[in-house]
Amino acid sequence: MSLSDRIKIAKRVAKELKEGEIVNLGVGIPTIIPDYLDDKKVYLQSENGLLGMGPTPCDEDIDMDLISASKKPVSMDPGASLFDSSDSFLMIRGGHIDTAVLGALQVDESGEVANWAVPGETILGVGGAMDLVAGARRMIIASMHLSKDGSPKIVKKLSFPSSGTRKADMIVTEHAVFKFLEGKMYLIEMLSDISIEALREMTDAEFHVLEKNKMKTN
Amino acid sequence: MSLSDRIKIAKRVAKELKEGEIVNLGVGIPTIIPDYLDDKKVYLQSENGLLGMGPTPCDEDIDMDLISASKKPVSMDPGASLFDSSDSFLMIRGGHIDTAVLGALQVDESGEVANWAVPGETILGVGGAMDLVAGARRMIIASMHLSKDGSPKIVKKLSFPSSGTRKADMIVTEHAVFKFLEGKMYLIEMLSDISIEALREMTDAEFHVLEKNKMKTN
Amino acid sequence: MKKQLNPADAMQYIKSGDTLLVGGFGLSGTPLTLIDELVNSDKDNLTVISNNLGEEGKGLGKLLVAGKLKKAKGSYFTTNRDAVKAWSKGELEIELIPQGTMAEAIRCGGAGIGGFYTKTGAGTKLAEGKEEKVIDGETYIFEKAIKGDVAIIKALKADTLGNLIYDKTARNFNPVMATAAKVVIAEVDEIVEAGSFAPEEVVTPHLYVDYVVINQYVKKGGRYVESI
Amino acid sequence: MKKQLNPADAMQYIKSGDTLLVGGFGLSGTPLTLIDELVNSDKDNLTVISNNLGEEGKGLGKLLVAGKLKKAKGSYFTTNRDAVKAWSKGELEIELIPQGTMAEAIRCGGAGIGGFYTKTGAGTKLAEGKEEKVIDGETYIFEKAIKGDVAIIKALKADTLGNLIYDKTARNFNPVMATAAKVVIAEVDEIVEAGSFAPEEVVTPHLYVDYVVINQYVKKGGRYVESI
Repeated sequence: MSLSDRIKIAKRVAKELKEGEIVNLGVGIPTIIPDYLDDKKVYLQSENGLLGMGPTPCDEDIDMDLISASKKPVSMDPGASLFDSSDSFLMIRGGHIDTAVLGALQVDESGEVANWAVPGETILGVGGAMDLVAGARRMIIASMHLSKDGSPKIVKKLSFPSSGTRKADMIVTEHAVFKFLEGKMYLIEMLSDISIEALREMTDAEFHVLEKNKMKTN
Repeated sequence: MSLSDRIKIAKRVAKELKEGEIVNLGVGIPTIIPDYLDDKKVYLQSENGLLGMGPTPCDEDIDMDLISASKKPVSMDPGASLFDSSDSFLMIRGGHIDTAVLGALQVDESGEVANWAVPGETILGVGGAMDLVAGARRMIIASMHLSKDGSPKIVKKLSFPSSGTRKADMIVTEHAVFKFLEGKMYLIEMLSDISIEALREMTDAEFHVLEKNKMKTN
Repeated sequence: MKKQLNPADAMQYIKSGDTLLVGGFGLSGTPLTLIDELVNSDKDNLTVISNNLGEEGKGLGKLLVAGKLKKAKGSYFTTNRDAVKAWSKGELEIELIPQGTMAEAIRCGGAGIGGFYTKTGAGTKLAEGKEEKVIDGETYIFEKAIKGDVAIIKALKADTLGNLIYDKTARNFNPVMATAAKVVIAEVDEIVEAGSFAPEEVVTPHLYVDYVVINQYVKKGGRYVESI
Repeated sequence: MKKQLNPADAMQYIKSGDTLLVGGFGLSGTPLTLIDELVNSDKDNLTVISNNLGEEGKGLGKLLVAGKLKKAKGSYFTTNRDAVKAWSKGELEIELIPQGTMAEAIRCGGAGIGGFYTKTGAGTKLAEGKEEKVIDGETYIFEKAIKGDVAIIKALKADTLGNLIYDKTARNFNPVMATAAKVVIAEVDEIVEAGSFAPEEVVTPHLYVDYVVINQYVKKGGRYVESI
């Protein structure tokens, strides 16, 4: 998983976010998205109880009682607000987060996501993943195209435990951007110079290709 | 309903409240209880969103955005706190109010209370009555012994709509104090100089009399 | 900055037949300016969810006598004789709900909770027809979450992002209503710069608020009176 | 004033076998002093409901390695390898619950709500065996309210009545836990006079708090470190 691939994915997701949106960023690639927003202002919600999360503070300003959901020190933007966990998940589950950008272990061709558990491994953590999947108005999956062992992450049917019946709206990988429209998965954009055939080979899921003149290529 | 009877009832209930208790006072007689607490400090909760309700302010300090649940202007004691309606009823329903002192239209001999609706009349208000009945740790009924038309309020069985299955712990009228112990109603104290026989005549409910040497008489 | 609207322009977000969540306990914390605009608008057939219907000829009481209401859902209407009269004549539907159940149901509506089991009202007339469930030996009744098409609420101040703070007990139902409608319009006395409120001070975070209008009433002798 | 206790004296309110609600998100907002006392006490067989089990050898992580825990219920234990190890050896029961469901269930426990229907987790492994209900076309699962015997929480300051305020994101689960246990012990950095907090500033009103103890840790470089 090269840094340039991660940056490519983060940049492409950043483009998708709209000025003024309320955004919750999952662990991994999503956390670097704020570095690529240029002048666009979005408001970051952190499920441990903060709206208006700002950048990492300098060393002398670090306070471990002002942290992100990944337990990293953060700062607060002007107009930020603090609240308890029940109010934070009221926001999340109640549909008040415009966009959640999450990593995934698998996504299937209907958009169903698996992002909390690996079969056969000890499952001792779920955190806020299922709440975000259930509640965010739009769910964008930001993920490498293949898993570390080279197997497809975008699959016909989930073999990993589902995070919920609510489907993703979009997937961004280092190779391509997919959207889900009426339950079907469409390739809408190429982000690398591989062929669509090569993409199909590394994608277990069936996907449709948006009409050529509407699709962007790298 | 003479003022002196109302004061007698309020004074007797005031005696029942313990230093430091959290108390919610219903409309009518309960609202005058704070005048008879002497040096005892209790904390008044008002269901529209205030803990630490203080006395009626002087005219120039009246602010109709600082009111009681009866929509009368009030003040705040040091250490008061403000909250919204959902947090206020979390307190009430969740068992965090030590004592609710409520008026009643009827109470039956098991302690079941009717305090919101009259049969045959238009029923267009319930307010917070049922929440207080369901949730307060202790419920004291402060009421005149008879209704305005002279009929008993303390009855065998409710003929008015019930406010909930949760029973009262105590009734204080201008004539007597009753407690409910193991589902039975006991006369524990006389507050006027009528005889117990006369009290029985104006009380439809069956009540037991606490052993003579344990009972207080006027 | 959060879109500031003239009270009249706010009316475009309300349609005849809508269900409105309206903040306030009696008149305190009620969006009086927005209600006046509604009275003068062409909207009708409205369902209002609010603790009361204001007072006779004041607040939501005005909307009632203007014939704009189809139904009122709340906890206490007895003290507004106009409401009792309209109901007796069959001109107004009324649905009674215990005050705490109403607050909780609206909070659930905003929180992605479909419904809940409460002790309040179990075994009473207001529980008739409602599902019962015994949990750990206690009887509870099912209450469904409440949502609105539009919430009109009253706060003391907004900042330019739309964060809200409230005035003492004028807070009441306003913060929960701000979470539970598709469109939320907040009437405030004043708009201040973002960053003016400490992060601990904000009661309603800005993500709940769509539009802000300025209250046209002024406070005299501790109560809001019409400014003209 | 609200009863102030030495940390050691607070232990009399906790019994072996109790279910404890313990505030904190990781180590932030965790009652470290009370946990240290528990580690040194004779209490065992405890069930802890907390988002995490602290970190390895820190916070609730200490209580785990001291062998005091029978069961942990929370949302995320993966990062504490001691917890994973203890679970693998069968020395610790673990019950996983989504973070938002946990927060809501504890709030319901404090609110006299028996249970609720949430969208979160519907159709997943964590919903297995749970009642489903379709409300307005959406599938929800039933979750029961959570209560504890004792809550040990961390706040920034208490006033002499027991009103609490919290430090930034150290608030997390503490305010809801304060509502949902028979006995609530708050660990604070400082106790100030009643009336020092504005009524709008209080996050946990004093009626929820039974006892207050003073935190024995000091903050250095932005994190609490043992004072000795």
